[in-house]
Amino acid sequence: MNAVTSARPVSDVAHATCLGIADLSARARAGAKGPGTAAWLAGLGLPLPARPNSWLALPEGGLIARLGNTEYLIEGNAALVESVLRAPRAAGVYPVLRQDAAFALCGSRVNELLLQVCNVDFRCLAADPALVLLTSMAGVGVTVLRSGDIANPVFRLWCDGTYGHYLATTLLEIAGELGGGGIAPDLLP
Amino acid sequence: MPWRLLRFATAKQHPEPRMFTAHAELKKSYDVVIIGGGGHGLSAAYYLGRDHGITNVAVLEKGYIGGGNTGRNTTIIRSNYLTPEGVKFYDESVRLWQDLSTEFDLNLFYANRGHFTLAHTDSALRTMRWRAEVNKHYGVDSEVVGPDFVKQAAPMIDLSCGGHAPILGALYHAPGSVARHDAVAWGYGKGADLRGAEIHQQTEVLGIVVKGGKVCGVQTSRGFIETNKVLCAVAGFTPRILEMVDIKTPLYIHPLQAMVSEPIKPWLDPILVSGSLHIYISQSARGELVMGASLDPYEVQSTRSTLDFVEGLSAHMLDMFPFLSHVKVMRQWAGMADMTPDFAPIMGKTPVEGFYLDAGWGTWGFKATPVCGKTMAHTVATDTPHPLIHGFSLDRFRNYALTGEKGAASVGH
Amino acid sequence: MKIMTCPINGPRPVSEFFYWGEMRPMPDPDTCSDDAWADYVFNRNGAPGVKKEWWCHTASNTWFVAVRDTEKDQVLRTYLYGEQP
Amino acid sequence: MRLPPISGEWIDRATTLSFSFEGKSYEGHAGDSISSALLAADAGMLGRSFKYHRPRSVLSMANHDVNTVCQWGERPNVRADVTPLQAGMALTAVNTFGGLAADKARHLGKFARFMPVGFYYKSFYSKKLFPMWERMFRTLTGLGKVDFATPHLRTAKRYDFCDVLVIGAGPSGLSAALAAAEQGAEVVIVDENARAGGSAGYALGAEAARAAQHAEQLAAVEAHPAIRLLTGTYAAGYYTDHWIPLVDGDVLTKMRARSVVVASGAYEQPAVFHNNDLPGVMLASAAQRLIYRYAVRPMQKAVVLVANQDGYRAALDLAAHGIEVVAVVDLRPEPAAGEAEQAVKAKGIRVLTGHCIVEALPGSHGQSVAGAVVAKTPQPGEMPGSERETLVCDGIVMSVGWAPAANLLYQAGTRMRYEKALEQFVPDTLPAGVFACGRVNGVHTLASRRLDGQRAGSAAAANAGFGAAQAIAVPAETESPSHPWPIVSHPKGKNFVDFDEDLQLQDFQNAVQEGFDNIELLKRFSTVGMGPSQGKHSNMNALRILARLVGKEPQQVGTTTARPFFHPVPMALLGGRGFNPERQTPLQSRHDALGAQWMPAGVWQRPEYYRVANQDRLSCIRSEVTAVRQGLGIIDVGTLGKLEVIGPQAAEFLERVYISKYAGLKVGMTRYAVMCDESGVVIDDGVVARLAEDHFYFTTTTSGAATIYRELSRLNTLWQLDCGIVNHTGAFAAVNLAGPKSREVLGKLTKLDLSSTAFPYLALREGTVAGIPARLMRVGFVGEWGYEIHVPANQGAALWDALMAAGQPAGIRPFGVEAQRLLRLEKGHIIIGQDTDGLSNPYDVGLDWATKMDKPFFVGKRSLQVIERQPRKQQLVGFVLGERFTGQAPQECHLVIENGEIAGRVTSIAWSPTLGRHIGLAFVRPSQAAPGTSIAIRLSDGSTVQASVARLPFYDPDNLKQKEAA
Repeated sequence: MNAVTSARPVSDVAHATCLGIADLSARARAGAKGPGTAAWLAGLGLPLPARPNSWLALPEGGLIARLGNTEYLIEGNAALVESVLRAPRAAGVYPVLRQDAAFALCGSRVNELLLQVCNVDFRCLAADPALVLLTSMAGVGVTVLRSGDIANPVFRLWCDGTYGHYLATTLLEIAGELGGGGIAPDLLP
Repeated sequence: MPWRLLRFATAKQHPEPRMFTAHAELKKSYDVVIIGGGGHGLSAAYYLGRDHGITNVAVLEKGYIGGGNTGRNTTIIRSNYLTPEGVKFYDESVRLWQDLSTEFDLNLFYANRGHFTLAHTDSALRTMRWRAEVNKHYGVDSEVVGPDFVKQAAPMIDLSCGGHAPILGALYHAPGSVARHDAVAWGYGKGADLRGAEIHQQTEVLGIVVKGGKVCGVQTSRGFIETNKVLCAVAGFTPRILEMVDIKTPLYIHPLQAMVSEPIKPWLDPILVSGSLHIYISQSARGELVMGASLDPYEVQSTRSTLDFVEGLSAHMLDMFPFLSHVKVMRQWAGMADMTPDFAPIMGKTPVEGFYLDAGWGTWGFKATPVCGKTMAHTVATDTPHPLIHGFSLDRFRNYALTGEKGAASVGH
Repeated sequence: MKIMTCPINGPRPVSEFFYWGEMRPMPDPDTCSDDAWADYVFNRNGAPGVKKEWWCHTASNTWFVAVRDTEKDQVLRTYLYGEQP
Repeated sequence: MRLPPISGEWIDRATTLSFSFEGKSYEGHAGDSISSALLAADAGMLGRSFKYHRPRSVLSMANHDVNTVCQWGERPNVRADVTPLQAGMALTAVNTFGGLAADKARHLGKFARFMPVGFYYKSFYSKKLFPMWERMFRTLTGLGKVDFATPHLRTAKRYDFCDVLVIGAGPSGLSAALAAAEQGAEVVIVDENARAGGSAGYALGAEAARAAQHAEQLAAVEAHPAIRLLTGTYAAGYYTDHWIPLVDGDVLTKMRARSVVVASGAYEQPAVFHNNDLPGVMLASAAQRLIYRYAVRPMQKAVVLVANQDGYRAALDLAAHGIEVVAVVDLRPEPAAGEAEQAVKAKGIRVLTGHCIVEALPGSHGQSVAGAVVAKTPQPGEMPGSERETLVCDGIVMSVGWAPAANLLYQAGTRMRYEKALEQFVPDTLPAGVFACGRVNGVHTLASRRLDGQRAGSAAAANAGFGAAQAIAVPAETESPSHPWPIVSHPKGKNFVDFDEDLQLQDFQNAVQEGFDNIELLKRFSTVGMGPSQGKHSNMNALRILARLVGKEPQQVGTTTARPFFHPVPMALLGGRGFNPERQTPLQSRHDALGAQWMPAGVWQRPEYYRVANQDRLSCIRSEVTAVRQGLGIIDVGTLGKLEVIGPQAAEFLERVYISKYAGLKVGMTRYAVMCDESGVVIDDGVVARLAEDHFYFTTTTSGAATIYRELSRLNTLWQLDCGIVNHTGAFAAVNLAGPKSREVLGKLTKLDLSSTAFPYLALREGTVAGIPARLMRVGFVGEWGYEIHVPANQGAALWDALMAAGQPAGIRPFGVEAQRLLRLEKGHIIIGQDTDGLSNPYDVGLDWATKMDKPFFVGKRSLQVIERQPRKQQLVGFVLGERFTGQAPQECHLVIENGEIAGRVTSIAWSPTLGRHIGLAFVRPSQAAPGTSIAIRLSDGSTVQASVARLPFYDPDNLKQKEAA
């Protein structure tokens, strides 16, 4: 799944400054939910976000996000993800196959893009960068968090992979109007 | 120029009398008390007098006549229902509608425009055929037509609907009409008044007295009334009245919203409905586009408006009619729709003797105004349900014998 | 737009939610009469008032209970099923 | 005529814009509105009225001059009073027949006596003639025209957020914004005008100090970092929880605020007298706007009708700009001597107190004012005395009172009360978080408005969590800003109350006489306030008239409900982009490459069939069917709902939600699954597969995927069983590889033992296909040996490619939804939603075998216990047409007729290429259900076709195709 590639213009530094959208769908990912999941992941040596709907950066790169009370999304290096996927499930652990479309948004006009597609005040993510938001964007359920530094925020989005093409097309269309477009992931701040 | 207008010009004083007598006091007792001065209540009062000679009737209205859903709907009249019960009932209504203006000496602007229910999916098209065949079986003019026919009747339509909901065909119902909704209430009010019924506005029902399972009186904001027969015709307020007599029903109340555009020169003759895009639209005699959509998604017992409604409806309107981009929405409003699980009304007698129910009108009450008044008048006068309303009795739910108008709404794979 | 507060995800526009309806306790199907069962299946408390309702925050699939005044459309409180009050 | 430059004017004299109106060329300046540019060019009449086609011109210059709306190319109903002039505009008046000047309908006014209020209800309704009259009405009705070539404009609708939203950037609003921002709130202030300031910019009474104060305040707001000032932007409505759509020229912004300050001011109200609609009669605020904003001299000799200090101030503004004020006519016998009044007298301007204007005298063609006839102000409802004086003038300016612009306050649920001392409705109880200040709050004196704004802004910030509300006392007004009865009867009428609808004073008397004697009925019968200005200039006078006619106070009469919108909003702004979310399976591009013809399936698009050169739709579908029956086919079934339930009570959960049994299902096996709702109606079906004792993988219908998952989640929230449900609908790609050659082809790609003993019919196996981890199920929906193969979505395309390549020698054909429908029909399988409807229970559709009434509980069971005891009403059966049938075949939903009555309907029908005849499913009466029974199906044209009930399935009744020997 590489939803953006087909529709995007050539990646470009100017887009990254103004409004860049990178497709991170190909990153390795694992998920699980259920009352036993926290203990199970801790047993695998993963740090756990303390609050529901919050996230942590993983020491080896990548991140772990707690979605609601008992669901977790792990995204990061392939070896780590593989180890989670291979670990036998324990009682109260319901593995979730993560085949998300995943994006990262950056640039000076990113806020204007978000205001056109989402009815949530993302100022709260500036105030509390550990927050994870599960919300709706352009009519599609998404998970959103904010990484990057204060001056150069990067908004990470995940949605059901089958909505990926639609969401990417929609975001890129608006980004285009705002002077931005698709970028390669290495151009993210 | 019609002679009637000459009279206006020659008379020294405005020559028109009151349409409805003002009554300072309530009487001590009435043969029938009708709760609700909307189209239905006034219609029942009218037919009680006209067909059954029952004139000692009070219509109690807590606001002003026609101020509920009668004055809030999008005025569409049709009989192309799905069930035999529905088709026969509404067909009789359409027949009655045609003569009302003459009967009341009041122009209801009953305008025959033709009615299209557009199909955007093959499953919708199947349901249209089902409706058409049932309709024809009972002599109702109804036919499945192709996109070309739609295009002919409304050449300006974008048949692809923006590319994501192409029109595959339609159910065409030639008798489909619109009428000036407020005037319907006034006409029935005028007719009922002439036959002796009393219309009491700003009169709220506070309680209903039931003794030994029989109705014996109504407590109002203006005093107590003795009566042995009460007809409840209050649409979205029905559950509040039913609490007074302890009757349980499947009714649930969701708002139904509508909006009108600024007046523009008429361009749209037929009435168009699209289930997939959640649109119904006609153009009024004032040049306004009158537009409605589906029910609000959750229960609210008030008539507040929402912005999402006008946003969604406008987006879908533009899918079908892109050229309306600059046309402005002037006003929006809402009514409270009293819904049933099978999308058919609840009419007839109830477990409380002398308490008659006319409810469950959801989004189809306006078009039933004449036939509902007529059949309920019969039911109240004779204490026997009119043959046309057998399928709509309250006990059908207890008996798992639903009248499946909702069947038309099932979705395919 | 109306704001609804999900006990897990916080205040959100009501468009993010799915309304199921009033919570209605199911009678014991083995002992109740046909009429009592039909009453449960079909009949509703259609009158306005403060009702306990099932709502779902769709983006997170979180079901919860909202105590809502259906006349004023005012949400008095929300909580996870089984957690309160 | 254009005045010499005026300090603060909005026009840019350096930029001249050419435009045309009614075919005539004009020039205006950047910053002009259409109306100001036309009046600067002395255009006089700008439009005609809706009903009588009387000449009309500027009334308010405040976005409710409905009689001067224009057609601008594809844009109908452009408000000339406020729409910025643009170069090259080609404008025409709306609703004229032959142009503004020569309008053929201009004589309609002569027939006004024939057309009293509601006249159209009293005639035109004979059954025969109504269609003719209706055509006539439809010709006359409406304002501008739509142009069918107008494109669908997709606009960038957006959301926004702030702490305090201030609506109206007049003196009170600017004060409120500053006060709120000073307390730390993020403030947005909006104003519909091109520039901020409101009346502080034009109601000056020729006092330079006022202008200076305003400039200072505005500079402070513009410089404040926490304030965003949005001009040219109106708040279109108020919705629950401080949700306000803000409309500028191109975009709708949905603003969510923590607090809202309504500083929307007031609409100046017209006086009602004979010919008060002539071009040249206007509100004082309109004249002042023309002068100070656009440097347009509205007239040369003015009579100023007043009832407050604002009116005297207007007279001073006129006089200061070279307009001769013939007289100030004050309705009040003893006005309280205010500063402006003193100044007027000091200038030697004639003041007639206790006088009214009886009528305006028309100039040539009724398109201008030639004079004003004044008399002593009569008692309300009486005619003025015969002592009259004619004042020669070419313009009449009215300043007799105000109506609060309280629309948003009403929409927010504010309770208003009529304040007798002010002759105005003012907020009585405001909803939480909503604040009002300035004229809308009954505060009219300039200094008080600023104070009131400060009070409201501070309180709004405090409500949003910033600082504490300052206690500020606002002094009471010293005079009533509004006159209680600015209305003068006239025997000839034409004293207009509602300019949109051409309603005259007499119309209200007539309506009340006919029984329309409460405000809501009056509105509906007379249509007062129902025109595009929505009563901004007419509701208050209508209410005063009604109150007097029924002997009540305005408070008792009450107001009509104010509904959105404040000003009408273009549909393109409301519609925005129009988001239409669409799901795609991972195989979308593969289908496209193969020539898929798409069909919508809920939020998905699915291949209906694959186009083949030189073949029509039906041949394509039939050849796909044949490929599956005789060789090999493959279909994308990735749209099916794909769920898992895991945990010790997973089996118990499925037992409760499906009508069949799953506790005893062996690991590695699958079973058909049907779901009912609580009333026993069939709502969904699928297949349940057991992966482990505590682990099930199951499918739902495409349309049910999202809703079934949601409902199951609710049920388990309620039941609290020890298991969890995971929605994997989008995470798995899935195909069905079906046909006699499926095993052979699959065998090339997997190490799994595909023998019927190792992998029997209805079994499930996990393994790899083409190296891809997969779940395989041997299902028989289409009636052939086949495998449903589910793999992670990101490997779906690789799976498809591998299967297509491996299947090539076997002649593999992709098949679409239509072929699948036909294949399953041959096999007698039902489709929920097509072969069932909103009332079908399992017994109706032959699922008795699947309905396990001996289970302790499942959703719908208790209702089915009742239904089971009732006589059957209908039965779904198979039927066939004669083998040699050649006529027009029935279609789905054609009716089954028995003895002239409806006995049922066809739910599925197709010509089966396999059986070489028409086969179908139909609901019939139970008495007709026996195989061999002849049934009559009626076609759309009324003819009937005989069919005979047949045993199901039509194809492979002994299921031999699933057996090894096949």
